[in-house]
Amino acid sequence: MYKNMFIILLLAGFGLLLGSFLLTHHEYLSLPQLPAYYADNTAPEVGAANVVTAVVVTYRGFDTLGEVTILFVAASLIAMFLKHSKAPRHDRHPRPSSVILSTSQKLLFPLIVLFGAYVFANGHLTPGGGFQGGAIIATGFLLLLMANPQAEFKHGLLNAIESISGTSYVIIGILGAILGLGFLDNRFISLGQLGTLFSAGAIPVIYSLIGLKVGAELSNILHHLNEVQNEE
Amino acid sequence: MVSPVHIVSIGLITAFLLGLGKKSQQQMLVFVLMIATAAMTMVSGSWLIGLMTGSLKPTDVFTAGFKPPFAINLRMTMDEAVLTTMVNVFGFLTVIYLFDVLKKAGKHLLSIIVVFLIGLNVVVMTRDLFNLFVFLEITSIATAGLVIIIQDSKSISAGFKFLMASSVISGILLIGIIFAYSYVGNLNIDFMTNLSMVKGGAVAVFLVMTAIILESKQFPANGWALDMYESAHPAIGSALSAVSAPAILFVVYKLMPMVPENWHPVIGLLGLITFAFSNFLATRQENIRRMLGYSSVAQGGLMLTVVAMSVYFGQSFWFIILGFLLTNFFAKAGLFWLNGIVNSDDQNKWGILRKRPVLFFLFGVFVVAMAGLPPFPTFFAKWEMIMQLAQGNGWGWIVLILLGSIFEIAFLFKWFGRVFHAVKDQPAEPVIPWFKEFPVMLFGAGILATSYYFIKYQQFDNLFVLIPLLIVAAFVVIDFLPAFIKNILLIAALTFYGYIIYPEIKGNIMQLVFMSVFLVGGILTLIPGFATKGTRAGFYPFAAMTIFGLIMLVNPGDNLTFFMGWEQMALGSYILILRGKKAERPAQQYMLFSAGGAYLMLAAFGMLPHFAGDTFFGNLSGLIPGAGVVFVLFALGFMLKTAAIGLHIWLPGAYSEAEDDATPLVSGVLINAGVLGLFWIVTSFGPQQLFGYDIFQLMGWIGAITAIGGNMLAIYEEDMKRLIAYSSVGAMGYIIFALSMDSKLGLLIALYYMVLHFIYKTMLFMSAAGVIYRTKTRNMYEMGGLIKSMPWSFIVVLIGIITLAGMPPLAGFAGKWMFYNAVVMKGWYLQGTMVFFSGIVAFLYLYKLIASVFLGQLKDNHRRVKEAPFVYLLPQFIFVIAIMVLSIFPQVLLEPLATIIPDRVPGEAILWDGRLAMTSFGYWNAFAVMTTVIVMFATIFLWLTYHSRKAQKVKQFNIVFAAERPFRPETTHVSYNMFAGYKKALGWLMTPLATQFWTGISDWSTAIADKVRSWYTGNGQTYAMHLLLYAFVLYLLISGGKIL
Amino acid sequence: MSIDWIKLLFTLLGLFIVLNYGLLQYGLIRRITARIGKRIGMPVYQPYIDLVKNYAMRSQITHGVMFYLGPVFRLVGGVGIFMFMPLIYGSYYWSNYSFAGDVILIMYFMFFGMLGMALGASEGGHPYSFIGISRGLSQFTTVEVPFTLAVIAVAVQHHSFSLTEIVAGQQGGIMHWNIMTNPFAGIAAMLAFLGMMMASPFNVVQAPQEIPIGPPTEYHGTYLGLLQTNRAILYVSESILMVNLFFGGATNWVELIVKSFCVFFWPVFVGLVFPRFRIDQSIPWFLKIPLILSIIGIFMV
Amino acid sequence: MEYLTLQNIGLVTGFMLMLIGLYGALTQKNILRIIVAFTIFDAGLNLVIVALSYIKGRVAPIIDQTTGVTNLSEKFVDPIPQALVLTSIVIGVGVTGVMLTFALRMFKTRHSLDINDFKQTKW
Repeated sequence: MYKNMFIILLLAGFGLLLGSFLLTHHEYLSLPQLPAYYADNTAPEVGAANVVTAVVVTYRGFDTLGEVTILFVAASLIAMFLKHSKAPRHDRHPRPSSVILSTSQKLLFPLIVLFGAYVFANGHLTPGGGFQGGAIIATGFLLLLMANPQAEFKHGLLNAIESISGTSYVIIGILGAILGLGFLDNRFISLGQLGTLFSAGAIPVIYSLIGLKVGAELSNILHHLNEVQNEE
Repeated sequence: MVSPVHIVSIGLITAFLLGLGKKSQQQMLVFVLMIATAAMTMVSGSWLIGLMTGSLKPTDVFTAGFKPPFAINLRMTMDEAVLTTMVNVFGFLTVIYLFDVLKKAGKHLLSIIVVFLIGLNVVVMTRDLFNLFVFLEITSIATAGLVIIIQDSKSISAGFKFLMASSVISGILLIGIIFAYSYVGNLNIDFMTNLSMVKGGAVAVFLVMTAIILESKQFPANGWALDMYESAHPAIGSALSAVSAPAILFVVYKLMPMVPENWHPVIGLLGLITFAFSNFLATRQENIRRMLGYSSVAQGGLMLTVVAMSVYFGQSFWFIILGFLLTNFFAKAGLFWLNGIVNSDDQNKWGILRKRPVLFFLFGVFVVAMAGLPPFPTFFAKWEMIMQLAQGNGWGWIVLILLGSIFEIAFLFKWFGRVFHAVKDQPAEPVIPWFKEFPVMLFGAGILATSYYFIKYQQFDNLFVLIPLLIVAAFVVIDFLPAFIKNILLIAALTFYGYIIYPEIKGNIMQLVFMSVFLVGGILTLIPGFATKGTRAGFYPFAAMTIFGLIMLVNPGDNLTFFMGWEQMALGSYILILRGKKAERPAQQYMLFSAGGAYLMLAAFGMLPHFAGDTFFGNLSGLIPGAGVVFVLFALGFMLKTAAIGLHIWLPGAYSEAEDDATPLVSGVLINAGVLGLFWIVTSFGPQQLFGYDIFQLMGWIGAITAIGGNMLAIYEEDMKRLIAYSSVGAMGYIIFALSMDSKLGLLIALYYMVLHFIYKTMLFMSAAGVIYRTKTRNMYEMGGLIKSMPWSFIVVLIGIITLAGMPPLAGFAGKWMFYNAVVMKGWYLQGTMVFFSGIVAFLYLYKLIASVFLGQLKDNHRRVKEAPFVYLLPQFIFVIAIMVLSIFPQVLLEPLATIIPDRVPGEAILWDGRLAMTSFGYWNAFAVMTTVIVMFATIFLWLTYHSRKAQKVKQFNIVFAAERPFRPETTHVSYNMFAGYKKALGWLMTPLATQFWTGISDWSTAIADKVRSWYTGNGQTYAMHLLLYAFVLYLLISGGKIL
Repeated sequence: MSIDWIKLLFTLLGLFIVLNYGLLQYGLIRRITARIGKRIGMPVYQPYIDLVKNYAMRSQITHGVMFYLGPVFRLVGGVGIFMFMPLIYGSYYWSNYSFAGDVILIMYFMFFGMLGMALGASEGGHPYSFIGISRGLSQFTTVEVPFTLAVIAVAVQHHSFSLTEIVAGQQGGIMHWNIMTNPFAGIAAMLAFLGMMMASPFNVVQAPQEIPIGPPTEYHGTYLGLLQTNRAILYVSESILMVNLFFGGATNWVELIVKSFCVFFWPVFVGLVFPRFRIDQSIPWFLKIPLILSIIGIFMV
Repeated sequence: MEYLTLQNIGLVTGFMLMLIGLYGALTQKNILRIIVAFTIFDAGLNLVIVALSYIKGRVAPIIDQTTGVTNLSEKFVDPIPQALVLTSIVIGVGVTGVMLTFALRMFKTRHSLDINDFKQTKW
């Protein structure tokens, strides 16, 4: 009990520390130089309608590469970790999923994947992007797994998608360095007309690759977790 | 030139493509990984070379083609080039080292490794705060992945604790970054140097900095890291220690410009506290990996200090940090890898290494390098650091550093000693695959090369430093040769060195005297080595190191060279001692006390410039007012070597357990180093006060008590070598006393006695070695009657003890005679009497020594014992001749010695009138005494011979024995506990206060360490709380309770 | 270096006188001791008879070289003390070889004989030799402390270690003797003298009763002769040393003999009155009263 | 000075969530609950980030017909925190996934989810 009291005190102190931020911080009245630059120059420089996307994929593209890497390394870790258990696999006989679930899954799965693809392909125009799209695709797989826990995926396919899309991403980045002005520069492909699908240079390509990669990775993670569950 | 960003792209493409691999292609995948890491190494390495040669300029890489702050930029300067090269080389070697693991582990692990490396590379290179965060996270997750290469419950739970901790840390970091952004409106480090000036911005700086500091595993919020070190595969531990930690510290360095100036000392102190405490706790570790973990954390703390104080250190910053960084990189990685090779956390299992001389040598190199002994970079870095800190009066800092260092030495050398002696029960020839040996060897070469450059950079004197070091190195290389050849070579090397050094020093009698003692002593003590068969692996390099270390002490006047020589001599002699069969504990004690003394001296060297500028401490004017503390530190340091009472407990063990023929070197010759130092401080500082008390007075008492104590302890020894060793303590007390009289006569006595003690003690130890060599025992009560079979040894011992006792007509009397005159002139009657008393007490053990061994009843098992080998006797008789010459013509030595003593020293000197020595008190003519005695002796001897010309020799038991005839030597030879009556009367003086005191210190520190380390409960939650608590306390420390 | 042959002659003559004096004195003391013990005792000339007999003995044995050399060392020690000591104040020829060294030399020369004897006896392999020697050495360490302090006190007082100088400083009547000018040091030295002479109560070293055999038994014939010669010379020499240090020295032979006889009689007197100390009793004894007295003595100066 | 702005509400809520998350992480004994607590902590953190990008009366930084293409810096909220929060969320997902996997394996080694049962390495 004393321990909890102590923790509460500690957190209260920590809260005060955070709270001091409220005293000194002021809401912006106008954007500082950097975001203002992004707001004003995204369209001419990068050609993306969605400024956030421009920031994510181009200006701070290196972060995004890191993000992808994080998901990749997390997925690899999970795969490595869970694959190791060589326990004899005994069949589980879960209660079959309801008719509604299995039926709607068949209906919805393609739609969800399609929607995901739409979200990442239009990332430079509308809210959304590769991560969001990838996550949506992964929900499709989640639905699949829920409807049929015993389902077998083609690991190879997912892995291939993941690898190829990841590699392509990096290669595009290198192309940016060779053909454009720097690593991950999107402008080595023509920027096109602002607001159209084929605009903003390499952004849609990159975001699509990210979407595929994220989708494949998250699905892989889900699948691995499910497999382990099957082992239990 | 390939852009540094391609380190990342190469790595990532590899990582992603590995996913395509099939299980059956695993081996190929490993090779792909190898190639990739090699390519990454080449990129960063080519930048390093380019920047070093100047063909490349430091560059910023703009990602996405926008200038900062609009996009993320990576920087490649010398700093980054060094670090990324370190990371990538290390990665490459790790892949090789883990070849067998990776072959089985599956492709995911390969990806994780390469991602880990990428993460570190970018952490080093990036200039964007948020990008830094992202890649830190990558590194963290990859680390978690690496920890579970061994998937046992220990490593899994350690990994979870790590994840919890890193979640908390990254939370703190992220909130800090966000705050920072909200205050300055961008995320580039170079554009937020004014952050702390913005109102409230200090909080952001604080949060970011705290997170990074926590990430660098500072005590006491580092339980998670320790658990990880303990449970992870050694290769991973090595990665965490050798590359992760430096990368994080580099982040600290990057962020330092935005940290307010007045926080620097706080952060620095945190690092030092970590250094001191982690090393302290490491002393209690039996588990090697955890111990290495503590050590890694400690090194990290030290480096954090340097980094935090980079502004303060200014010019020397790079020198210091590189010294620590590279040593930690090579040595720690090497040690972890060796751990992997041995594949056990049990120190006793490490005996495997003894079967592999090269690996064992590297193990020693790593340990020594970690411990900060010369000639390795840490030594120089530590020296420079202490000097710099001392300039700013950072005494508390120095104390912490030195404390930490002594603990470090404690556990490192405990380990080393254990391994050195853990030879038993090992498999005949351990199978060690090449890919495990290769990285270790490469890193061993790395640290040696680094040392080479560090020494070169310092521009030492060729003659006094470089040539000796080269000779030592040469003996390491030729260690495989037979002992006989190496002995000849070393003696030749020493002779040759003497030949080339003589013209340099012939003008300076001080140097000449000590140099001759060390060189001649070195050569003569080596001669008995000819009796050894086989290769005697590992002896000659360290004998050379010891002797040349001593030689460095007699250098032309550079504090660093002196200190380096001192440490080198300590190290060399430590190994020589350790080589003895039962020497593990004594050697450890020796090392600890040596190191303690050395660190006291180091502190003194730090203080010295405040009083004397850059002058060599031996060349001061003798009128340095108010330098009492410096003097005391120096004096303590030197008196540890000369084993003043209370500080002497290491000596008997160390001297007696050393190899018998090495003992003369480590005792008779080496102990003079302490005398040299004491002589120098006494003459160069002049009288000093401490709290208003005259230090010389104090030293005089210490000397007197030491003289009595040493001799008293010697009386009750049954062990021949221990007896002689304690006698050394007594003799040193005599010298300390003489020095502290600070009069012309006193100093002369000290110098004279130094030479004399060197001669007779070396002689006695050699003679003892000869006896032990033949009888195979050191217990005197097991010997007896050896005069019949070893008459020459007997003569040597007889001459030795007559000299030691100071009986006329031999040379020892000169010392006694001067001593009385000096005491009476000085008026130190009580102390003088004590020293005199100790001289009489010496008779007891001298008698015991010679009588128990050579006289009395010959034992049955020694009936066939032969005289000691000729090579043992030869140097002894050279010494005997020297004593004889000195006895007849003491002025040969005394007159030159007197010229060494500076004029400022008060008191009268000896006046010489031909052969008559005079003071205002007394007079003495050695030649006349000698002549008279010889004439008397000859006359009486002839008289006796005439009368007993028909004397017949009788058998051993032909004695009149209470009407019985004894039939066994054991029952007739009275030796064991010979001075029982004396013990009964004065035994209370022998209460082992010193031993009790040091044992108490040891027990006490053990208890404290156990208490402190129970802080690491092993519960991940507790660890997470530690992190928050640390942050909060740090906040209070920095802000002083106010809002930043 | 030219040798002053006349001086050598005088020295040898002095040695001869001292030897005879020592032998007679020993006989006399034994006689007195016996009378006090209600015995008749041996004739005064008995030491001469012993000496002659021992030197004339034919059967000789030896245990080895060191055994052989032991008595030589011992006698060299005794003669040496005599040789380095000035006998008669103001006389060049009776000052022996005191030009070679001062009182420190004499003090340390005492050890010479002791050590040699100890080693010689040890080689005989007799266990009692060891016991006796270990006791002797033990006691000796503590005897020397007050004695040395007293000597130092005297040396400081006269600002010299030279015996001649010390004697010179005591001329001019009994009140100038050191025993009067520095009574503490004098008494301490006299107490220490008891131990140096190894008479009762400090004679457990030789312990004539408990250890009836031992070194003297192993050493017989000529060896014993040498030892007896030494005893005669050494005891007288030590007495003369005390005379020189504390009793004003002597300006002629009569004074010397009277004074040294009185000094020598002091341990005999004590020995007759007091019983013997064990070794672990005698050691602390010397470190108590004599030591304190000598310390007072040294600070009186 | 207005304190009850939308941004401040967001910030305070975020801070509170963070503290709650931390409290949970430090006091709960069940590993799964600890993980959940960390996700709460992450959520709070992300909320703080998003709240910081808010400027009253401005729109999301996407160019469309309503915004036009000029003077955008006076119409948009801050795009940077929005980009950052995306990264932060993804990292959070990754870490949570990894932690859950660890929890799974920890349960398999000891058949317990009590954090106190995993103290094999200490001191």
